[in-house]
Amino acid sequence: MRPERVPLGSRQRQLSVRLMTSENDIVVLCSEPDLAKQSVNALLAAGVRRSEIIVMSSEPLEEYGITPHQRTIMPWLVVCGAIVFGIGGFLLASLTQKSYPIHTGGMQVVTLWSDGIITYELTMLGAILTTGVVFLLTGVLVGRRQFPGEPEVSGGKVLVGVVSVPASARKEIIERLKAFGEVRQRQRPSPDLRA
Amino acid sequence: MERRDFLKLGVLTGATATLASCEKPAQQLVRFIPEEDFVPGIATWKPSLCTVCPAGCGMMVRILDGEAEVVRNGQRGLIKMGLAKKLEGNPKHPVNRGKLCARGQAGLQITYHPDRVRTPLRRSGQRGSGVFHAIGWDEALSEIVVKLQEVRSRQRTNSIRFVTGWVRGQRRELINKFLEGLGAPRALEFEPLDEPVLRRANLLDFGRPVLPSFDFARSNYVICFGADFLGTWNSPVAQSIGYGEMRRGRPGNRGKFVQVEQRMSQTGANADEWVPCSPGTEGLLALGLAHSVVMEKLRRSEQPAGVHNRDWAEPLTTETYSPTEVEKKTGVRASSIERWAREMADHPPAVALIGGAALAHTNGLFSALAVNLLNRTLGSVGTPGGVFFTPGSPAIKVARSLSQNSDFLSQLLSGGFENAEALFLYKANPVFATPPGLRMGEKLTRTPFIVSFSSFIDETSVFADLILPDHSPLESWLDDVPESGTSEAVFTLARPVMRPLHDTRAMPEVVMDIANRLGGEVREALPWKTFEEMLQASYAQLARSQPCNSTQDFDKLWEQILEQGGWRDGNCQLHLPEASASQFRVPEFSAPTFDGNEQEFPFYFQPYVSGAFLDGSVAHLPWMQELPDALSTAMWGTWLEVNPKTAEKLQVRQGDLIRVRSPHGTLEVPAVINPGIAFDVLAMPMGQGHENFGRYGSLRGANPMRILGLSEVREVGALAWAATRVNLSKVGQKGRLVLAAGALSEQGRDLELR
Amino acid sequence: MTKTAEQMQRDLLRPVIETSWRFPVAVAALGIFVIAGFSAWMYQVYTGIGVAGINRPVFWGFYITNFVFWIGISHAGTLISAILRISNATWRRPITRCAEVITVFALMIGAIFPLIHLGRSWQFFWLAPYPSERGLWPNYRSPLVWDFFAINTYLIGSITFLILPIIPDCALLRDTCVGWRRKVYSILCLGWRGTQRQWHQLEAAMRIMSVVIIPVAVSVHTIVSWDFAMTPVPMWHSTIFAPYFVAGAIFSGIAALIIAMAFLRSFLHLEEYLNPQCFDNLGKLLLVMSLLWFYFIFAERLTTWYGNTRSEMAVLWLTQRGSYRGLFWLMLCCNFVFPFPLLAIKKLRTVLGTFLASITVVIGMWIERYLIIVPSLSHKFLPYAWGTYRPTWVEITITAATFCGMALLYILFSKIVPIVSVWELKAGLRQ
Amino acid sequence: MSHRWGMAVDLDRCTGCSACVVACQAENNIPTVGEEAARRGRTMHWIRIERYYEGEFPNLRVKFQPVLCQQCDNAPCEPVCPTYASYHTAEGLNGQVYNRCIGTRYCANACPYTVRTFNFFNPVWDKPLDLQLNPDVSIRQVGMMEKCTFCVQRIKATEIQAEAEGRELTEGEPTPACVQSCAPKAITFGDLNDPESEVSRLARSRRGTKLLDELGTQPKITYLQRDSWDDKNS
Repeated sequence: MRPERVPLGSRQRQLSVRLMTSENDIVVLCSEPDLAKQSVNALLAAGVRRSEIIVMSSEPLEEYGITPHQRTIMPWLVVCGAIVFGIGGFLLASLTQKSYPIHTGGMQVVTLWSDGIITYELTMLGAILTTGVVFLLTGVLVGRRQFPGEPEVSGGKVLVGVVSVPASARKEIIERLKAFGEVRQRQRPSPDLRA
Repeated sequence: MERRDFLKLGVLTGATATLASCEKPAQQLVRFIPEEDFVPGIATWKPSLCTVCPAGCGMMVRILDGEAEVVRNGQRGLIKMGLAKKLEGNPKHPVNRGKLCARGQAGLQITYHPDRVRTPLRRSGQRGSGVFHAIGWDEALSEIVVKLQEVRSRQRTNSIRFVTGWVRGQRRELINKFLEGLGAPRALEFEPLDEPVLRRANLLDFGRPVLPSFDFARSNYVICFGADFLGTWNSPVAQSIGYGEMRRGRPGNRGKFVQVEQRMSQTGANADEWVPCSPGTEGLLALGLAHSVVMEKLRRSEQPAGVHNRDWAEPLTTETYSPTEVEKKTGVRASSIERWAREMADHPPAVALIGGAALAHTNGLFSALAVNLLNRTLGSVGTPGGVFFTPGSPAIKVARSLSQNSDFLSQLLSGGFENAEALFLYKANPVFATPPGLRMGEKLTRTPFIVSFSSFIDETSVFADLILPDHSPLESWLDDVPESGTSEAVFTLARPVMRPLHDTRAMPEVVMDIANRLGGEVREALPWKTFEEMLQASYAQLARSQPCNSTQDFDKLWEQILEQGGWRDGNCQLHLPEASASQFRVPEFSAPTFDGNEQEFPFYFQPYVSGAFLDGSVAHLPWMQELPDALSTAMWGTWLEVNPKTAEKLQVRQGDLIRVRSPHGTLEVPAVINPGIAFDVLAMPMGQGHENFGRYGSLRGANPMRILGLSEVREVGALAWAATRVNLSKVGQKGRLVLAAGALSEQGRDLELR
Repeated sequence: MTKTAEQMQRDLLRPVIETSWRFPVAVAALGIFVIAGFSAWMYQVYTGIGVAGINRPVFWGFYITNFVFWIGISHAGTLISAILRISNATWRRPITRCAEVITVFALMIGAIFPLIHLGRSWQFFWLAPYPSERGLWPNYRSPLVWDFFAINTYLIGSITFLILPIIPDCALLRDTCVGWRRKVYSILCLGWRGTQRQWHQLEAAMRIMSVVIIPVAVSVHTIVSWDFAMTPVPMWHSTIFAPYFVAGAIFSGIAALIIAMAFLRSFLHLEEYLNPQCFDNLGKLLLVMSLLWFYFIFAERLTTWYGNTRSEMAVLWLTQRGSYRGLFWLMLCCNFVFPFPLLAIKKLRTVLGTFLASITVVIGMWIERYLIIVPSLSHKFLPYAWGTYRPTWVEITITAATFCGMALLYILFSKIVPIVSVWELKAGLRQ
Repeated sequence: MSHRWGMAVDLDRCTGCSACVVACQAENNIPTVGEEAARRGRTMHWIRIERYYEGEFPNLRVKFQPVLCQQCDNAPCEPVCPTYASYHTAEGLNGQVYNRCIGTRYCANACPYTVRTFNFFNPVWDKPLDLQLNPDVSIRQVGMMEKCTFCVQRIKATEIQAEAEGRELTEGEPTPACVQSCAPKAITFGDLNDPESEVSRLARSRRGTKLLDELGTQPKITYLQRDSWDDKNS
């Protein structure tokens, strides 16, 4: 089937976008993670790209390796946030002490030992805040409406979906997915219409 | 609303917010035009004198302008005026040399006391019920005049009585002149802090019935029998100054100090050696010491000053006063007696003094004479580092009642003071400070007409028909002639340092006014228009009498006197009469007797003059109430001091409420465990237990006077207030005891490390 | 576990969706106490801090005791669940959330006490670093300022740590509930869909948080201990305080967790989920901490006794023989003598056994804080200035109110969010 | 030359008469708290006379030890204050800025001498007792910590006076109320930077000790210990 795969991949899709036909998602609701995995493989076999496959579940299924392990840059961002806050904390402490230079109990004005504590706490605060923010941005808020889920997912079903399948390929994909669970087609206004 | 409240509201809920805004607004008052001009915020210092105790210290008063609520010709309003802010000693005054004791400084609160009598009062309820209503001065004075005229018409003026506290100088002079004019006997004096026994002894030995002064600054050895001379006795500030010099004033020469007493006083707490001897035997111990000293001196063939004949020592050398004999009665080890005698002989000048409870036994006079004798054998009478007498001046009499017949207390004891027609009371509170046996209250109730000049409604003035409030000391002209505490004649004079706050009048002015209204010889007796004039006259007389000052123009001198707060004269020293052999006699020991038998009442009851309240005359001052006692560290109440061992035996714990019973009454007070008191002695401070003395002083603690018997000091007729026996039982609950100290000792480890 | 995912989900969501009569009653009862406590505080603010029993020299009393106690309790959750997450212990799954909830609420309550304790509560914000008109910044040498930073960090951290895993459960509720609840949860779940990417990010975030939160938690109670250790007060000025306090905190924290679990178990019928195994495991942990605590107090006392300085011995004997001896020995029993057998003997380490042990431990740990603070202050260096301390009704009311407040918050929370993490449990079920 | 105010307390002179206590109370507007508060240990005195019994009856001695703020060079109360309410002044005093105080009472715990007092309520002076208040000293309100200031208002007054007259302060010119009132001259106040001053001389005395010296707070008050009479003569 080589000749079909190419158009399915790019050109025809772009065409379809240009023609502003409404896009169509196909989802299958598998009752078991294993079935989900198989269905994903089936889709891949059908030449659907990984980026066009979405798997949803009401629990993490990493150990099933349904989708390959993705890298996340979250830790690095967190480290950066921590460093920024840490420096900020140290500056806050030392600069304010300089701004009101007062010797109490014969101690020097800027006291590294105690400023160290402020620095430490703010470093940790930085790490925590960045984690939270990064998670919200990358994990939850970004791309929320692109692909709505199905209520059954919360019921324990695992949803495997393909984003905007061109009319031509639709039939074939549905055929392939039937084996793994209930298949649904969903109409969804195209991104350009939304724009 | 104040900023504070506003800030609060940041936190408060609406409900409480309304509460905050419900604060009563300050009532609107008229503003008077200031009567004096002052620089705002700049303090001026004016001389005055302290009237809290008989020591007669000179003061400097710090005056700053402020806004006061005052009464001016009948109307209450606000006025900017100079206000006394702080009392300090007058550096120029030879008695206290710029220092002032705690009580003296607290005297400031007398002027500003919220419970001061602010207008003349007439009694409207029963005698002693304390129900009064305000009246005008004219009304009050005319009432008195009418009464006196009525008495005069019945020729009963000789039964008019005028009882004062300790009052010296021209105020006393004025009162006596007034009474003289009326044909009434001299004013009676009531002074619980006085030492009549000592006066009598000094009269017998030195021909001078006054309290002694001491030159501690130069003495190397001080032995004191029961006198709390650093706390309350005689002239404490002057003596404290001397004591400091005696200890550390002379490099390399630290004087020794031995204190003999049954209950460790604040003074005793500072002693190098503190010695409890059995009560009433202080005199014997003194004689024992004298004996040993004489023996020592004979051994060294020395003679004390002022002794010429060879057999001067004869009467003392008898066995009866040998240490071993003395030990039997006093319970003080013979060895220590001998040691002290030796030390005293080794370290002249050595001086002995006696006072307080030691003189308040039935044999007090003996003890006093014995100590005088000891001083003589030590040769420390009228010599540097010894005992001497503050000179007076013939010009201004040390106008103090020195004769027994003007001592109110002894008159009461001798059954005098009955059926007085009219009674004037000034600075005296006999109802509080006399034993119940004297029935002071009843006597007052029976008196038909009582006028009090008191600034407060106290136990005595509550019986008065009329209360004519005196100015506070800071508001009035004062003069005083300190009786002791200095080696030169000093006459303290003070003009008012601030305007009167309330609708009060100075006692002298009132008396003069009465005299005027009465007319006749009374008016002649008091020719002056104002008390100031009278003072001026007396000082003019003084100036004339002094060759040194006679050349000076008087007005200048007067100004100078006012500006430095008095007048001192180093020239007119009075020399002591030589102690001749005839006066050098050994008093006969007479054992003390106690009220109550030993079986039923096993403990000696020893009241003592409170460091904060003296005899109780300053118990209404909050500063004094909250001042921790030097030794018990107790505040806001009274307590009974018990030896730890005794307490253990009776299972009495710190603060347990205790019932103290004497043949004359019972008291309930909390116990304080005091390591510094003899096993068979119970001590209790005077000054609390007021029924009626302002909001701070009333109804706290108990008054030891209430359970005292009426035993007198033999041959003196003074009250022997340490001669009562008591017993003790637990009530079974805790008493009201507030202690500042958290521990008795430093736990056997010195906290300061080199 | 026999139950299927669906049953499990139903069981765990039931307490949120269905409301028994117990709920309003409990809320009302506890609410009254909380209100009482709050009014007591307002009374204190209005009248003056003097309505509390504190005095000279005992300037710190019940309030600081409660402060240390609650901050200690707050070490239950986060620390435990973090450790368990990292070590990936499967039995953690049912308990992590109720642990983390304890942390957040205990911390909030604990953080209030310094404010209650202030002489001028209405000026509390002067502790915060902000450019004020007074041109004055806080003094970074003061342990109290360290507290301010540490507690804030810990609070934010543990809230994040609590909220992250709640999001999927909210999504779950969004899909299960109807009506207003659905609306609420669809907001709360932030549009969670459960894509693999989201799960992945969540796991990553939780992994990071678990690593970060542990040192923060340790630092918080360390700094609380330094509030005392930084001052030259007998038996305070000691280096053992930091680890001693941290250990004590975890100790009391675990105890609090066990108590909370025991209640949830019976009231919300979660017997199968908060099962004896959890209690058994936590019991073992508690046992370890009890031993550790005993080790610390022994070390502290022995060092003091051997050092034999007058001022410290005064405090040592005051607690062991003096007027505080009753409390001291009670504390020792509550923290060691009672719980040790209950936790050491396998037969006794049941739900009831661990529960009882935890009760004594919580009481004991409160007393411990009291005995650290009050005796030392009442017997400082100069014996003349020694004093005593008696709490007043204000302090007692406020203290009681905070315990009720804790319970109240806990109940309300378990009404909004499934107190046992559903998705984590399901994930556990798969394995 | 800058001053470093210090004090010397001669325990051999001190008689425990408490004049200093009242003098301080009058000078610094220190309120009385009443019986109930006093029982709770809430008296406000900035200086107290510590009384310690030594020995057993009858061989008993008492040590009177006036204790006030030691104005430590290395003061534990200062670093712990979160709001700089307690700080170190240029002349080496332990300052206390009442308006900055939020009442954590931390300084009072840190102070080993327990000389800091706290306003548990707003101070009350029944009218007209308020007329005695010293306008040079501010009234402290509820929730504020306070303590001995060495009568800083008096020190400042003399310094300003001297400056106005263009001269140096003379020995004994600034005098705290307690020193001024002490009859046996037990308390000496002066400039420790001036080696010739009385206080410096006493600070060098062989009897000189520091209170709780082992804590290293470096107090500016020297306590001269009592001697016993006999060993002087042996």
